[in-house]
Amino acid sequence: MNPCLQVKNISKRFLGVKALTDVSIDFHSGEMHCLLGENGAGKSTLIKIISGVYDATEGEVIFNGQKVSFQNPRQALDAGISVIHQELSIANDLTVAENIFLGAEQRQGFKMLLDRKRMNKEAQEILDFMKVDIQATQIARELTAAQQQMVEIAKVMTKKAKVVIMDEPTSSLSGHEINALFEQIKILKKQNVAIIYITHRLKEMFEMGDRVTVLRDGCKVETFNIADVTEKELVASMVGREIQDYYNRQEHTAKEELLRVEGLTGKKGEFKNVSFRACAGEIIGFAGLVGAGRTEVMEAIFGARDYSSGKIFVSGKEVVFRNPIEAINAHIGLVTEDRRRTGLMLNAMIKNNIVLPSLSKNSKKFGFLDLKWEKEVSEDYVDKLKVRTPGINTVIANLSGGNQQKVILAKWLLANSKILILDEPTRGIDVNAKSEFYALMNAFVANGGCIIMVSSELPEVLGNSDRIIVMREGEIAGELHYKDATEQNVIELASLNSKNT
Amino acid sequence: MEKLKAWLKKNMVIVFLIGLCIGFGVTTDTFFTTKNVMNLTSQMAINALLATGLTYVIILGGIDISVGSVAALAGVFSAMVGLMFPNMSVFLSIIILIVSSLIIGGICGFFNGIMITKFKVVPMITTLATMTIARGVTYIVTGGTAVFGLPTQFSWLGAGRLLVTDSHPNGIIPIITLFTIIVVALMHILLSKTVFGRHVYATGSNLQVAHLSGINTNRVILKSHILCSIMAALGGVLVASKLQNGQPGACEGYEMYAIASTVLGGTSLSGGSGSVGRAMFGVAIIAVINNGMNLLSISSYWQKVVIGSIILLAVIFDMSQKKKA
Amino acid sequence: MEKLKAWLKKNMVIVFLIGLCIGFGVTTDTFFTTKNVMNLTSQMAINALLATGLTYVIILGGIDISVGSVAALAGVFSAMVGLMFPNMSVFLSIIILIVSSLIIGGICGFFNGIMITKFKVVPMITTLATMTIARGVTYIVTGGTAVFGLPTQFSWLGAGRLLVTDSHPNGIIPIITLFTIIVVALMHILLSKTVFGRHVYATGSNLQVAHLSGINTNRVILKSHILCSIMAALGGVLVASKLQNGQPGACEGYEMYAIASTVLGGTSLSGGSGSVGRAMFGVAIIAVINNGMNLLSISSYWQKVVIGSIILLAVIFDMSQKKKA
Amino acid sequence: AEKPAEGDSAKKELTLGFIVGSREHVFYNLIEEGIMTASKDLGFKAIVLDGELDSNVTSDHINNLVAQGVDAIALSCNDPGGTTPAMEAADKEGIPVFTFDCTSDVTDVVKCFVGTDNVEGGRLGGQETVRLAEAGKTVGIINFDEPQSCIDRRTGWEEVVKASDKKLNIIDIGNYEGDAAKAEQLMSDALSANKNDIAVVFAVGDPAATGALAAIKAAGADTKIIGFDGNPEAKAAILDAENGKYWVSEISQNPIEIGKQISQNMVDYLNNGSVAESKIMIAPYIITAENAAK
Ligand SMILES: Nc1ncnc2c1ncn2[C@@H]1O[C@H](COP(=O)(O)OP(=O)(O)OP(=O)(O)O)[C@@H](O)[C@H]1O
Ligand SMILES: Nc1ncnc2c1ncn2[C@@H]1O[C@H](COP(=O)(O)OP(=O)(O)OP(=O)(O)O)[C@@H](O)[C@H]1O
Ligand SMILES: O[C@@H]1[C@H](O)[C@H](O)CO[C@H]1O
Ligand SMILES: [Mg+2]
Ligand SMILES: [Mg+2]
Repeated sequence: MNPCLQVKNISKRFLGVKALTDVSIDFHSGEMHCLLGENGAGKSTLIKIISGVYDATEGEVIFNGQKVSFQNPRQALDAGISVIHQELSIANDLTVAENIFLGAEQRQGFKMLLDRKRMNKEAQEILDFMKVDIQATQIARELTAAQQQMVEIAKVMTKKAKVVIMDEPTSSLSGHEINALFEQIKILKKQNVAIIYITHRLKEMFEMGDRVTVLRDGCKVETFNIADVTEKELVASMVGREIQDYYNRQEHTAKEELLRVEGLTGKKGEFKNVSFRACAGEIIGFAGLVGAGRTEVMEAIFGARDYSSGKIFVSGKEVVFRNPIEAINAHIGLVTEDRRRTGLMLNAMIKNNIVLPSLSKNSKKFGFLDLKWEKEVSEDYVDKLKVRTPGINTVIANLSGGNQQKVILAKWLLANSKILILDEPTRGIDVNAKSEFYALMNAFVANGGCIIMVSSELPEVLGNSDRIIVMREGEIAGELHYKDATEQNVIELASLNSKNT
Repeated sequence: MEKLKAWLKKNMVIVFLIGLCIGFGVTTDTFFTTKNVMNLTSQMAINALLATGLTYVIILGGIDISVGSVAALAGVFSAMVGLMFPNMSVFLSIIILIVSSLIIGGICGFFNGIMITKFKVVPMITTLATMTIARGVTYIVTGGTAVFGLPTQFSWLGAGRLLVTDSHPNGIIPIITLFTIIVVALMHILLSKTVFGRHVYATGSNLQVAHLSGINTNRVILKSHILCSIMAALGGVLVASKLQNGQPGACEGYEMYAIASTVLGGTSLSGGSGSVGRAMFGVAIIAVINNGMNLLSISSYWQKVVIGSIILLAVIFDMSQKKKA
Repeated sequence: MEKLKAWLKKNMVIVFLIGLCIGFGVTTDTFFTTKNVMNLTSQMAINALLATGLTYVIILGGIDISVGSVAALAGVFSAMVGLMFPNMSVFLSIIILIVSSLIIGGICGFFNGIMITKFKVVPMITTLATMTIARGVTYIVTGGTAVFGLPTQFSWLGAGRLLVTDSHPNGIIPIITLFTIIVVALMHILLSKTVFGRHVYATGSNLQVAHLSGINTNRVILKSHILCSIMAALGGVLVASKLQNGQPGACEGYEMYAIASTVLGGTSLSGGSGSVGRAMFGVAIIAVINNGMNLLSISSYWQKVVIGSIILLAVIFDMSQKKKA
Repeated sequence: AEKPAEGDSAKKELTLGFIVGSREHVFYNLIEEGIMTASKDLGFKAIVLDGELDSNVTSDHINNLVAQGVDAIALSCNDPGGTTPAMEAADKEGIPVFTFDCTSDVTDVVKCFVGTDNVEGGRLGGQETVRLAEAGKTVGIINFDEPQSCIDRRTGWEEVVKASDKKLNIIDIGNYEGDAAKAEQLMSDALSANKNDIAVVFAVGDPAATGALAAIKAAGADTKIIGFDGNPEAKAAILDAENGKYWVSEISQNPIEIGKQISQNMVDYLNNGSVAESKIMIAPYIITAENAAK
C-alpha cells in the first residue's frame, strides 16, 4: 500500500535551536498514526511543517505521491490536510458555527454574502451528531475549554479532509468527551482518512492507535505497530532509559490540620456546600468531570473569587481572604490550570517569575530590589527542581511545558507555601517530567506541606492522592481513601448517571 | 417587559442618545425644528465616515490616528483637481470628489497596511507617522494657502440640499446626509453580512487562529486599512466640497472624536467586536451634544469639559449595564 | 568583536542617534557649538519628562494621551499661584512649581487611575476624556488668555543657566537640564531597581498572573498613572517657568511626540517591557532632528514629512536588527 | 547692544532670524513673502522659522537663533509676554529683538514693533457691520478667543456696534479656534437658533469667513459677511458673482508690508543703532467689490 503522506529527511532549525533532525515517517490512509515523545521532542514542529505553518529547513513532504511545500495553512487546507493545533484555536468573539466554518464559509449572493442559516444548521447537525450539548449560535467565549475543544473537533469533521492531524486534543477533555472524540476518529478511519495523533496519554494510544512513531530530541527513534509493543518499551524508547513505576506511590502520614472548608457556596452556584479538610503531610486529590466546579472552589479558597456563604479555616483559625495577597500571606499557593494565561509571565525571565510573590518580603531598604538574593534563590531552585534550562536569565516562553511547571512550583515553594493547590498540574506534560514533578510533590508533603491536587486525569489522582474527593455539579459527591478507590467507583461518583443510586 | 429590559440594557447608548435629544428639545426651542435636525444630520456626516472606517481597524485590534490628516490631504487634492475643471458639471464634481478620495485614501491606507503587515510596525506608530507625513505633504502641495476659486457645482455634494419649498428656498434634505447614509450602510453590510467582514472579526478576535484557519490575515488587515483611509478621505473631500475650498489645516484632531464615537458605539479597543451601525449612535451622541451646546450658546471652553465628561459617563453607563445583563 | 556586534544590534537606536548627530555636525557649522548643544539639552527636557511618565503606563500596556493637557493645566495653575507671591525668592518659586505639579498631576493621575481600575474604562478613552476636560478647565480658569506678570525669579528653574562667563552672559548650563536629569534618573531607578518597578513590569506583562501572585495590581496601575500625570505636570510647570507665563494653549499635541519617543526607546505598546533610560534616546532623536533641521533651514512643512519618516524608519530599523539577533 | 562699526556692516552680509506665528496660516506666509522680498532688496540672509503658535517652540527658536549667531531676531509673540525670558536672554547676548503682528508689553527689550492696529481693524469691521445691517437687526461675531490680535479686533468691533444708534442685537456665534469647518458648524447652529435671522456676521479671521459662507449658503440665509485678514481667497470670494452676494466686505491687513517694514527696521537698527519709530502701526483698510480687483 502506498503511503498517503510521507515526510522525508525533515530537519528544522529555529534561531539557535534544532527542533528536528532528519525525520522520515510514512502515514497511511485509514490508519491512526501516533506521535510520542517528551516535551520539546519536536512533535508539534513536525505537524506544523506538514500543514504549512513552518517551512522545513531541509527535507520534503510528499502528499498523494507528489512533493508539496505549503506556504501557508490555506494551501494545506485546500489540499485536504486539516489540523487541530495544540493551543486552543478558537476565535472567542465568533459564534460556534462561525468558528466551525471559519475560512470555509458558506456563501450566497454572488459568493460575497454569508449564508448564516445554512452554516448554523449544518454546524448544529454535526454537533448533535457528536452528541455534545452546544448550540451553534452560542458565542465561543461562553464555552468551557472542553466545549471549545469539541468545537475544534467539529470543525475538522466538516472539512472532508484526507489527512486529519490532532495535537493533544484530549488534554482539556474528560472521559465523556474523549469517548465522543474516539467515535469521530472511528468514523474518519472508516472514511479512509489518515490520522496523525499526538498525546502524552499512553492509554489512548493503546485504545485507538494503529502505529506509533517515537521522537526523541528532534530525531526519530523508531516506528512500532501498537499491537506489538508494551507501554514500558514505549516509555523506554521515548526517554532513552527504563523508567520504573512513575507514580512511585509513597506513604504519607497526615499530621495537624492545615485547611478546613465548611459549607462553601459560590455566588453564581458554581459550587454548593463544599466541605473538606486537608492536613500537613497529605495529598488530597480532587476528581470530577470537567465543569464540576473544582477550579472555582480553589479560586474561592485562594481569595480570587467571591463566595456567598461558608467558612474557611487555616490552621484552625477562621480566615476571610478578600484577595490573593491575604491567602499568600497565610502561606497558600495556587498553581492555576492555564499555565500560559494565568501562570506565567511568558516574556519574562525564569528568575523574575520565581521571585514574583516573594519580592516585597525580601527587598532591601526603601523597597530596593535585592538582586543578589534573586539570583541565589533562583539558581538554588532551578538546581533543586532540576529545571532544564541554560540559566535563570532564560525567557520562560522558551522552556518546555514540564520545565515551566517546575518554575511555577519553585515560585510557590520560595513564597513559603504550606498549602499548595495544584489545578491540573501535569496537563500537556510528558511522562518523564510528570514523574519528576510527582517526586517534588512527595518531597513537599514529606516536609510538612499539604497539597490539594485537582486533576481530570484519573490515573494521576489515583496514583498520588491519599484521599480522593469527588465533585459533581458543584457539590462533593463523596470521598474515598486511596486504598478503596478505583477508576470505576470514582467515575461512578463523578458522573450524572449514578446520581440516583 | 423582560425583553424590553434586556434590550435596554444592551442598548444603553440609544437610551442615552434619546435622553440627550429630549433634554435639548426641552431647553431650546430650535432643537427639534426641521432645519436644525437637518443641520445636525449633515454635521454628523464627516465624523460618521471617519468612525465607519475606524470601526474596521479597531475591530482588528488596531487604531488609526491618521484619519484627520488623510482627510485634509484628500480635501486639498480634490480641490486642486477641481480647479482644473472650472466648468465642471455637478456630475463631474462628484466623480472628482470620489476618485480623489479613492486615490488618496488608497495610497495612505496601502501605506499604513504595508507598514503594519510587512514591516510589523504597530498601528499606533505607523499611523502617527502617516498623520505627520500626510499633513506635511498637504502643506507642501498647497504652500499653506487654502485652495480656492472652485465653482459652485463643486459644493453640490457637500453643501447642496434637496426638496426646495417656499419656506426652504435652499432645500431641506442635505445631500451629504443621503450620501453618507448610503456609504455607511454599504460599509455596515460589508462588515456584518459578508465573508470578508467575518474575516475582519476573526482576525481581530485571534490573529493566530484566523491564520491557521486559512485566512490571509495580512490581506484582511491591508484591505481594512485601505477602507479606513478611503472613508477618511471621503470625509475630507466632503469637507472641501462643503467649504467649496481646500483647507490644508482641515480636520485636525478629528481622529479623537472619531475614536471616541466608535468606542461609544460599543466597539472594543481590544478588537474582535463592534459594529458600524452602532458606531453611528456614538457619532450621533457627539453631534447632538455639540449642536445642543451651540444652540444653548455654551462657551467653547465649557463644551470641552462637558463633552469629555459625557464620553466618560456614556462609556461607564453602558458598561455597567452590560455587566449586569 | 562579536560582543560589540550583539550590543550594536540591541542598541540600534543609539547608533541611529550618533549617526544623526554626526550628520548634522558635518552639514552645519553650529550643531556642535556649546550654545547649541546646551540649547538642545534644555529643549529635550519637557518631552523627556512626558516620555518618562509615559514609559510607566505604556509598560503597563496602557496609554496616556492627556499628558499635554495636564501639563498645560499645571502650568497655568503654577503661574496663578505664582502671581500671589510677587516678591517670591528663587527658592519659593521652585517650591511653587513643584507643589503645583504634585497637586495637579496628583489629581489628574488619580482620576485617570480610578477610571481605569474602578470603572474599567480603557486607558485610551479615559485619558482622551481627561485630555479634553483638563484643556477645557485650563481655558476656563484663565479665560483663554495667558497668565502673565510673574517675577523673574519664577523663571529661574525653566530658563536660568549656570556658569556665567563673558562670552556667555546668560550662563552655559541650563538649570532645566540638570533638574530633568535628576528627576529622570530617580524615575529610572524607581522603575528598574525597586519592588514597585518590578510590579509595574509584572502587571504589564500579565495582569492576571500578577494579581494571582499577590500584587495589588489596581494600586500599581493607580500609582503609575499618578506618576505619569505628575511627570506631565512637571513638564508643564517648567514650560510656564521657561516662558515666565502660564499659557492655556501650551503643550498641545505633545503627547504624540512623547509616545513616539517612548516607543523609539524600545518600550513596547503591548506592555511588559521598556525602560526610562532608553526612552531618553528616543527623546534625543526627536530633539536632534528638530534642532538639526532648523539649523539647516528646512521648511517646517518638510520637517513634518522628515520627522514622520524618521520615526518610522527608526522603529523598522531597530526591530529588524532585534529579529536577527 | 553696541553699535556695529560702520566699515564692517558694509562688507559682511547680515543674517536675520524671523519666527512667524504659524506657517499653517496664509497671513504669516504673506509676511514671509514680504521678508523674502526685503532680503533681496536690502541684501541680507533671512532664516525664517515656524513658531507653531506655541510660545515654548518660539522660545526654543529664539535660543537656537542666538546659538547660530544671527545679527537680529524678529518674532511674532502670540500672547503678551509668553516669550519674554528668551527675548531678554537674546538681548543680553547682544542680539536685538524685534516683533511683528503681535508684540509683548511685558518687556522693554523690543527695539521695534510692526503690526496692524487690530483694535482699529475691529472698529472698521464695526463700521461695516453698522453700514450693512438695518436697524434693530441681529448681528454676530465669530471670534478666536486666544490670540491677542483677535481679542483686540473683537474689542474694536463691539465698541463701534454697541455705540451705533441702530440698536443692533449682538450675538456671540462662538470660538472657531482657527478651523474653518468648526466655523461652518458654529454658523449653521447660530442660523438655526436664530431662524436664519442674522443680518451680518463679522469673522475675526478669513478661515472663519470661509466657514460662515458655506453655512449661510446651505441654510439659504442672506447674512452678509465681513472677513478679516485680506487673504487671496477673501478677495476672490468678494469678486465672485455667487459668493460675493454674501461675503461683501473685508478688513485687510497688509502682511507683505509688515514683512518688508520689519526687515527694513532691523537693517536700519543694525546700521544706525536705532530705529526711527519703535511702534509702526500699519493701518488696516476696507476691501469691497469696488477695490478688490486691484
Ligand atoms: N517558534 C519557535 N521558535 C524557536 N524555538 C521553537 C519554536 N517552536 C518550537 N521551538 C523549539 O523546538 C523544539 C520542539 O518543540 P515542539 O513544540 O515541536 O515540541 P513538542 O514535541 O510538540 O512538545 P510538547 O509535547 O511539549 O508539545 C523545542 O525545543 C522548542 O523549544
Ligand atoms: N459565571 C458563572 N455563572 C454560572 N455558572 C458558572 C459560572 N462560571 C462557571 N459556572 C459553572 O460552574 C461549573 C464549573 O466550571 P469549571 O469548568 O471551571 O469547573 P472545573 O471542575 O474546575 O472544571 P475542570 O475540571 O475543567 O477544572 C460549570 O458547570 C460552569 O458552567
Ligand atoms: O494674529 C494673527 C494674524 O493677525 C492673522 O489674523 C492670523 O490669525 C491671528 O492669529
Ligand atoms: Mg507540542
Ligand atoms: Mg478546572
